[in-house]
Amino acid sequence: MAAFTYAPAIVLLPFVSFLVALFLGDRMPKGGALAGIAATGGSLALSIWVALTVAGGGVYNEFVYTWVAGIESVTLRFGLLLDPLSALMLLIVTLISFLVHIFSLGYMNDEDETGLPRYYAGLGLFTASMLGFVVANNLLMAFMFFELVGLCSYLLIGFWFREDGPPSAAKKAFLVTRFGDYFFLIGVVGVVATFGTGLFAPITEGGEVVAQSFPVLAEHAVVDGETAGIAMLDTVGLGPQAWFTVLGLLVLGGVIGKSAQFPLHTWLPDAMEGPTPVSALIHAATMVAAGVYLVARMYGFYAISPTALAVIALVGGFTALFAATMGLVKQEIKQVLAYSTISQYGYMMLALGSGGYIAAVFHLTTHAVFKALLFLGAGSVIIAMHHNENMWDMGGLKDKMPVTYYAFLSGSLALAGILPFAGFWSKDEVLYEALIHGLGSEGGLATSYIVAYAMGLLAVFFTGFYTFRMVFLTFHGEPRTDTARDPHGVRWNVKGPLAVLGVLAATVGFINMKPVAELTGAHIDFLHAWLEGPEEGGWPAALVTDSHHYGELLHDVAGVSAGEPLGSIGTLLASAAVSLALAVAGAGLATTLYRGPDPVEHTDKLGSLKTLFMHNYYQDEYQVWLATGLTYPLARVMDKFDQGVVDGVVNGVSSVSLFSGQRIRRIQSGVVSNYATLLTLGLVLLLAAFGIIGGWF
Amino acid sequence: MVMVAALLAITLLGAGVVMLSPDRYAGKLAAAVSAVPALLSVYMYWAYLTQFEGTGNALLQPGDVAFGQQIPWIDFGGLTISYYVGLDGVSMPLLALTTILTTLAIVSAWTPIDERQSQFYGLMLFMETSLIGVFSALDFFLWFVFWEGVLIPMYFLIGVWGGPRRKYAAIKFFVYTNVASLVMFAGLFALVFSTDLTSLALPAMAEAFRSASGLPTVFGMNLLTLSFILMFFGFAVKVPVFPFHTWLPDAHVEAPTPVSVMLAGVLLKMGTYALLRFNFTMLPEVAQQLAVPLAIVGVVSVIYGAMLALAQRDLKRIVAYSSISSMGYVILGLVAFTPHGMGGATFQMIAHGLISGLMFMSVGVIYNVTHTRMVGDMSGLADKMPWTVGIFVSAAFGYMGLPLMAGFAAEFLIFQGAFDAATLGSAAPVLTAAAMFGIVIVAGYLLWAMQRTLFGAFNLETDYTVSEAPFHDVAPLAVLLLLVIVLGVNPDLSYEMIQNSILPVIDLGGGA
Amino acid sequence: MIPVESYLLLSAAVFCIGLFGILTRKNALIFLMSVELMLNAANINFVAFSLQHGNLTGQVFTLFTMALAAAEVAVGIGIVLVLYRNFSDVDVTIPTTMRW
Amino acid sequence: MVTQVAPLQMAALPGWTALAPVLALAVTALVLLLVDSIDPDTTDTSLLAGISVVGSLVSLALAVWFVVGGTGIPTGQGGQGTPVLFNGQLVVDQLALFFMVIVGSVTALVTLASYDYVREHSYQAEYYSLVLLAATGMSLLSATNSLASAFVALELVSLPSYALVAFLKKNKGSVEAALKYFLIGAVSSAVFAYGISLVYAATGVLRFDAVATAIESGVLQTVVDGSVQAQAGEPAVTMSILGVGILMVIGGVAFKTAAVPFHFWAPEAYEGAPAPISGFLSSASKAAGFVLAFRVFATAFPIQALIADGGALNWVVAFQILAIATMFIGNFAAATQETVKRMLAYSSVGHAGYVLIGLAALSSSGEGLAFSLSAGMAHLLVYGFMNTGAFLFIALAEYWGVGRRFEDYNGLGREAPLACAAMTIFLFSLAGLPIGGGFFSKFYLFSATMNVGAWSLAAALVINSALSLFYYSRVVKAMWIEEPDGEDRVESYPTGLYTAVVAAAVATVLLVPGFDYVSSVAFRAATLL
Repeated sequence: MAAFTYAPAIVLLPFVSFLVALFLGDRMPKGGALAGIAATGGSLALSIWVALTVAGGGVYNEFVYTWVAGIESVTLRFGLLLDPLSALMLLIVTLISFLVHIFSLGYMNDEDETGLPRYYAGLGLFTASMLGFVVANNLLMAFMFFELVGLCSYLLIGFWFREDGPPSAAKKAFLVTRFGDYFFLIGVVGVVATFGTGLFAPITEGGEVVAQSFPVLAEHAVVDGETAGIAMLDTVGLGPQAWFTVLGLLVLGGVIGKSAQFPLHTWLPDAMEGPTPVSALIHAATMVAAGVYLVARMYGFYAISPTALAVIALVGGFTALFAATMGLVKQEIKQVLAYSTISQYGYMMLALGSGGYIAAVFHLTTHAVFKALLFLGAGSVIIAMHHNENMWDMGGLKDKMPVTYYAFLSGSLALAGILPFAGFWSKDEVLYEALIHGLGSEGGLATSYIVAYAMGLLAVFFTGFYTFRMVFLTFHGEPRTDTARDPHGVRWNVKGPLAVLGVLAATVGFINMKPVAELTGAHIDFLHAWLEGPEEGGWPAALVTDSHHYGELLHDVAGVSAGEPLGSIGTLLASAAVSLALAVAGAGLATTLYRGPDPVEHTDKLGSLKTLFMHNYYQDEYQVWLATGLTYPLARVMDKFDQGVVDGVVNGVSSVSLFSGQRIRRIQSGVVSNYATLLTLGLVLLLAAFGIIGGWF
Repeated sequence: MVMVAALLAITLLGAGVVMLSPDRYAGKLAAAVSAVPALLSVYMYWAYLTQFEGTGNALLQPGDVAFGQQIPWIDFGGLTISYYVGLDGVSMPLLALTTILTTLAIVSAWTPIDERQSQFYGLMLFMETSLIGVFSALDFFLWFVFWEGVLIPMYFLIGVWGGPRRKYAAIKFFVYTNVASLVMFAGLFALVFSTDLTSLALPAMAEAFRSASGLPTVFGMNLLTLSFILMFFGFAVKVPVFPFHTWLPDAHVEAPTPVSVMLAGVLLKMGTYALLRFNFTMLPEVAQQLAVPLAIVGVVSVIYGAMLALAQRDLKRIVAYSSISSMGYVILGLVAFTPHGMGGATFQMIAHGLISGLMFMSVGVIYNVTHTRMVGDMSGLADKMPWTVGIFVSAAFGYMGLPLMAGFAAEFLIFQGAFDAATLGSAAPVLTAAAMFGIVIVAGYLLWAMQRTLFGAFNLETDYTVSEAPFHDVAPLAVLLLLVIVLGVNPDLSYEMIQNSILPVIDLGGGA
Repeated sequence: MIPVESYLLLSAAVFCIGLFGILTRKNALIFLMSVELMLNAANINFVAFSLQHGNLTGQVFTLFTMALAAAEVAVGIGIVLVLYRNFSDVDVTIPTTMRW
Repeated sequence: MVTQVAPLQMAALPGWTALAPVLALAVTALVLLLVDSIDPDTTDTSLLAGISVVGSLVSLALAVWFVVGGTGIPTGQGGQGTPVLFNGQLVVDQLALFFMVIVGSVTALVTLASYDYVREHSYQAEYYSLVLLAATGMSLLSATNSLASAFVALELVSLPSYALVAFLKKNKGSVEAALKYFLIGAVSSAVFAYGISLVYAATGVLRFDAVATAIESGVLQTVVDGSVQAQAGEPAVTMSILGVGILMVIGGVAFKTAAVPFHFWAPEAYEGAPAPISGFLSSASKAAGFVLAFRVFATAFPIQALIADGGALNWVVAFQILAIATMFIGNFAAATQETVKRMLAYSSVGHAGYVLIGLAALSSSGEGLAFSLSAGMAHLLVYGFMNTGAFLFIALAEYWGVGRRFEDYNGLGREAPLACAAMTIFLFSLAGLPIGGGFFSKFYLFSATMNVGAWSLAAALVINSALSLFYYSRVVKAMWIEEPDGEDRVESYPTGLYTAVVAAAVATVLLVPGFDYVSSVAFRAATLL
């Protein structure tokens, strides 16, 4: 297990590159880019090594650092959990980050941007934090790095701080996600308070569990009724399942924020203000995936709560459809991609909610590849177009920049979900899972699954449409502007990453061709095996994070069961056929509408819907109103109250005393006779008072 | 051990020397003088970590107090007052915070303070003396001497070198906090005389109050409760807690920046420190009876302060109100009576001391350059002074509770400790969650302020060229930022000793 | 012999007459005389009760009082003189430069 | 923690030597008169001032020596015994010596400061001798043990004071002040005398211990060659007459201590009088009034006995009323003054209210007297330095021709930092901040109120000291914070005044660490009563 001893270096290398770039960047060639490339390259290599080790059946779950040593109270530690899931995520993150670093040479350095050290420092810090989040073995550590990636996102979105847009977008991104993280934090505190640990997977020594994980504890509490040690339940006065559902939903708040799910999705489109490589890395492939990854990471905790599952599925399905519709009418290429990203993460949530753990991870993987590809392709186009992102100013670029075109096409086919590109396999599996579990389960769960499935299915059509609308507008037809006629060229450092990802986008789907596997009976659903682990013993027994166990939990506890009216094969093929057909239909419609030398805008046909889509369902408006229209005025009122009433009382006391002082000194009239009078009066009063008390007269 | 005496003597004599020194050298001289106690206290800190492993609470185990010294002083009509000092895990970090922050504040004053320097720096050192005394005194009257002694330099520092409304702010701070001290004194002494105390040493008091019985009923409530309330008021003004906070924004806004640094960084901690020492260590039962109302006070302060910060335009006012908010967390943590709750509250004193000091200092550095603190008067400063702005942004995120910075550690521990606090019962999760919402609001106003002032196209009408601040302005910021990060990455540097000294208090309450 | 209460009444009456004079008259000299009356009221008590109690303490005290009264008048007259020099009047209600 | 020095053989000396501090002052006064009669129009200020300073210092030194030597402490307690003189008319106990110390030190300060202040005036010898005579009266007053000697000593204090206030006889203010002081004083002493006569009527005696015996036993007493005896067959004490008498005695001491309702003279007298005299009256004369009050009510009118008898006058209640009224009237009036001197005058009234707590902070059954008395004594001693110092600073300002109003002090700190620093110490110490002994003495009083749970007194103290902090800091603000308006006003630094002010400041500061000695001596003295 030598790989695991070096595993921390995966996180630390990019952090070092962050320090190097920040403090030495402007004294280095390429402003610190090389440091970043070297670091991420190293991390990539180590990740591969780790992945291989995991493939060899080895897993690792240890504490490496004690953050707060609690005395007579919970101790808070950092630790690494390296199992198939995190190993896979490590690969994704390091790979994309590595490619993005290279791409940035073309996108930033060649464009003579200023502040490159800041840029590469940001990338380095982000990569480090993201990797830290991925390997985290407990909820608190995950939350901390979750926040750190948020910071990096803020810094990188706001990279061009001299303009007005980016800082505002950065603020919005951090604020909206922070709102989600607020619930996440409550969830973290709640989990630790409830179970006394935030561990995702139990830590074992020689087969003995030395530190139990909270999903397992929760499972025991719900399944075996072992609630003795959980004092929190009495405090809140809820049953275990209910309370765990509450906790799960609280954590979900952070997920919805980071993975840009409805209603906290509004920050992501604005985040496109950042440099395109950043969008590719952070806002498509990795950070946005953090939310989904978190749910997958602690899936055992959600799997025992049907309510949470239903919510996740519904949110996912709705977001998938909702975002896709908005993507239909956008004119900037990156906007289209942004909404498609939201939509795609909706699919992953749908999968997780509807018991498709593997499907979700699968789609997470493929999406990371092809969406990074699409963004980088868009980046290349943007370079060519001198940073003009409006697709209506493009056109006919495919001959000028073939590499970009074909890579982009591959990514688009994947996104649209066309056979045999990656997206097809994963998206199909997602929908399949939703369908069969919707058919198989009972009650509200089933209903919500079916509804979610329907929305997801409909979204497939829109996805196909907006994807190919984008492709045609950008690359096909006649160039519509001079820049499009004579685009700025791009160099190897742009083409290289595109090529790599282009190939991957076409092929990565093959890691889990479930339909083929079912048909041929050949065991080629590698990802399935990867996440399922060996039948008994091995890492699943140790970590209890295998999809097989999740399946049992879903079935036994949450009551998620599969129903296949047309038999397993039939149902499988049917669902595949439906989704593929819809995707093709969407693509076809786009083709008919936007093919040809000079396409025209058809969005007006949508009528009032167009305005609705264009304004993103007025989501931003109401959220901005909540901030500036409601909270800020309230704050003003409270300020008035503070100045007027609270402080007014304080000042009032002093003015009253001074006023009474003014009155009192008037007694001193200056006339000595009055003094004698008052003196006598005082004496007489005392005499009278005491005389009456003492009964002298 | 005469360590504490040495600290007091050096700063006091230094104050005298600096006062008499010519203005030209006063700043450098003061920095040099204040460096001595700073280094000394760092050494003491190190010694504490290495030699006094697991030292208990100074009030509850006076036996193993560090750097202790006791000399009988005054016979006060049958009550013995003594020069009695000593440190434990609670006071040691606060002492180090005081000395370090004073040195940095003095350095940061070189630029803005341009008249009557010798008096200014002399008073700063005099204030340091009092603060050291407050955190190290273990005899009530000695402590009270220093507690009141802080007012005098503060009055002048605000009144002489402050902003336009400095006179109002100074006298308000002066009288308001003095009234608070008097009320607190009344509450405490009502108890002192109702027990058979012969000495005013804090440990003796703690002992006597806990075992006090058969106390009279005054104004319809047990004397213990009455005293607790009076003392709480006395300290709540200093903290400050809603609704006794209104002196703070004025004082902060009018005070010169180095003074604001001390005010937010250390003076507010006097209040929470005293709450912990007196109300929560001496009267734990009452504290637990009143836990829920007190927690509500804390939560209200958190939200109220944050909301008010949202309404401000003056950067200093923003930080001032957010200090109220952060201090609210401390109250919440204290009433929890759990290790992480009380420990986190104490740690928050350190963390907030560093971070708010850092915030005020960076605001001050920006002000030195731009001569305005108003959000909206300026924009795009990041263009002109990247390092200052970089540190400012880091400080702001530290204030928002960014992980791996001290603020997050403190706030998380408080939340963790309060969430299942037995003293709060089933209200605990709700109150904690409510308090947590502060982290959203704080992000709101700080991000908004940063966007308006630091980013966007540079715009500021000046008749000089705006450029990066001098090194001696930025250096203190860097040091503080470093400390914030170090404590955020490894809280146990302070938190371990804090816990060791807090646990006895919790055992009193029967909490945890 | 005359009951001691009547002495008390007499002295009280004298005392009140003196007080009345002080409260009503503005002339500094009459003010002084009124004070003399009040002191003598005290003296009446002393003498009366000295006889009543049969010890000489009271009578001794009376001597003191007389002497002191004389001294007081001496100082008083002096002050009245400077008063007259500065305010050219002996009306005690005129000097009101200092008040409030 | 009171350290005993080499015990002087009191037994060896004749009893009257115990009065040495008083005699020192008296002799000095006579010497001054002698000098004057030798050279009637002498203007050798340094000689006159020198003599008086030396005289008062001697008296101070003797008093301190006796205190330390243990005079007034019963031999049983390792002391030298308590000399009782003139058939118990005078008693030199620790209480008396304590106040002799106060009087001596204040007199020294005042005469030292007068060196510059009265230099330009004629009749300096008379001035100094009058000061010394008044001081003699005060020292004597602190030793009186009988209403008779008390009355005489009181007048010995008053008569020179009237003259001193009127010393600037060409100055309308001075004369007006003297007039008011004198008239109120005359009335008050008449009331006092009448009160004494009634007490005599009720008890048949004037000696404090005898009066106490009479009240406790309910039987008329008489004193036959020094020993108190009951007069058999005589009617018991009539509580009504005694009560009226006690009330009028309260009036008498209220006048001396400038307590409501006999305080009306104080603002004018302090404002109009020469500043050193204002300091002298507001510190030493007030202290003298209080020592009388303390002694009379602690020894002559035993509170337990009075409370035990339903019809009797519970003077604790009376003093509680007076204390609260005095605090409020003094401080609230001071808060809104325009002139610094008058503000100090009112604040001095307010402080009389604080010290009255010494007699007011007793439990309903009359316990706690020792504690509260010692608090009052300690406060008076500290007050002797800080208040005198403050008035001497006013004298300095008048010497410089700085105006009387607060604004006139603007920026004075730039021109005379040392003196202004001293003034700051005085003011903050008066306000009860821990820069001077006033901090301890005030909180001593404060704790005295809590000692017996007198919440009303405590509340009054809180409100008023907060207010006092406000108006004292007005002066500080003017001196240090406000900008000076133009021309330099300080051209010379008078030696005498400066020495006095600085000495007072040093003493005030040193009383922080040295408060132990004051409080323990005071407490012992109070317990010995």
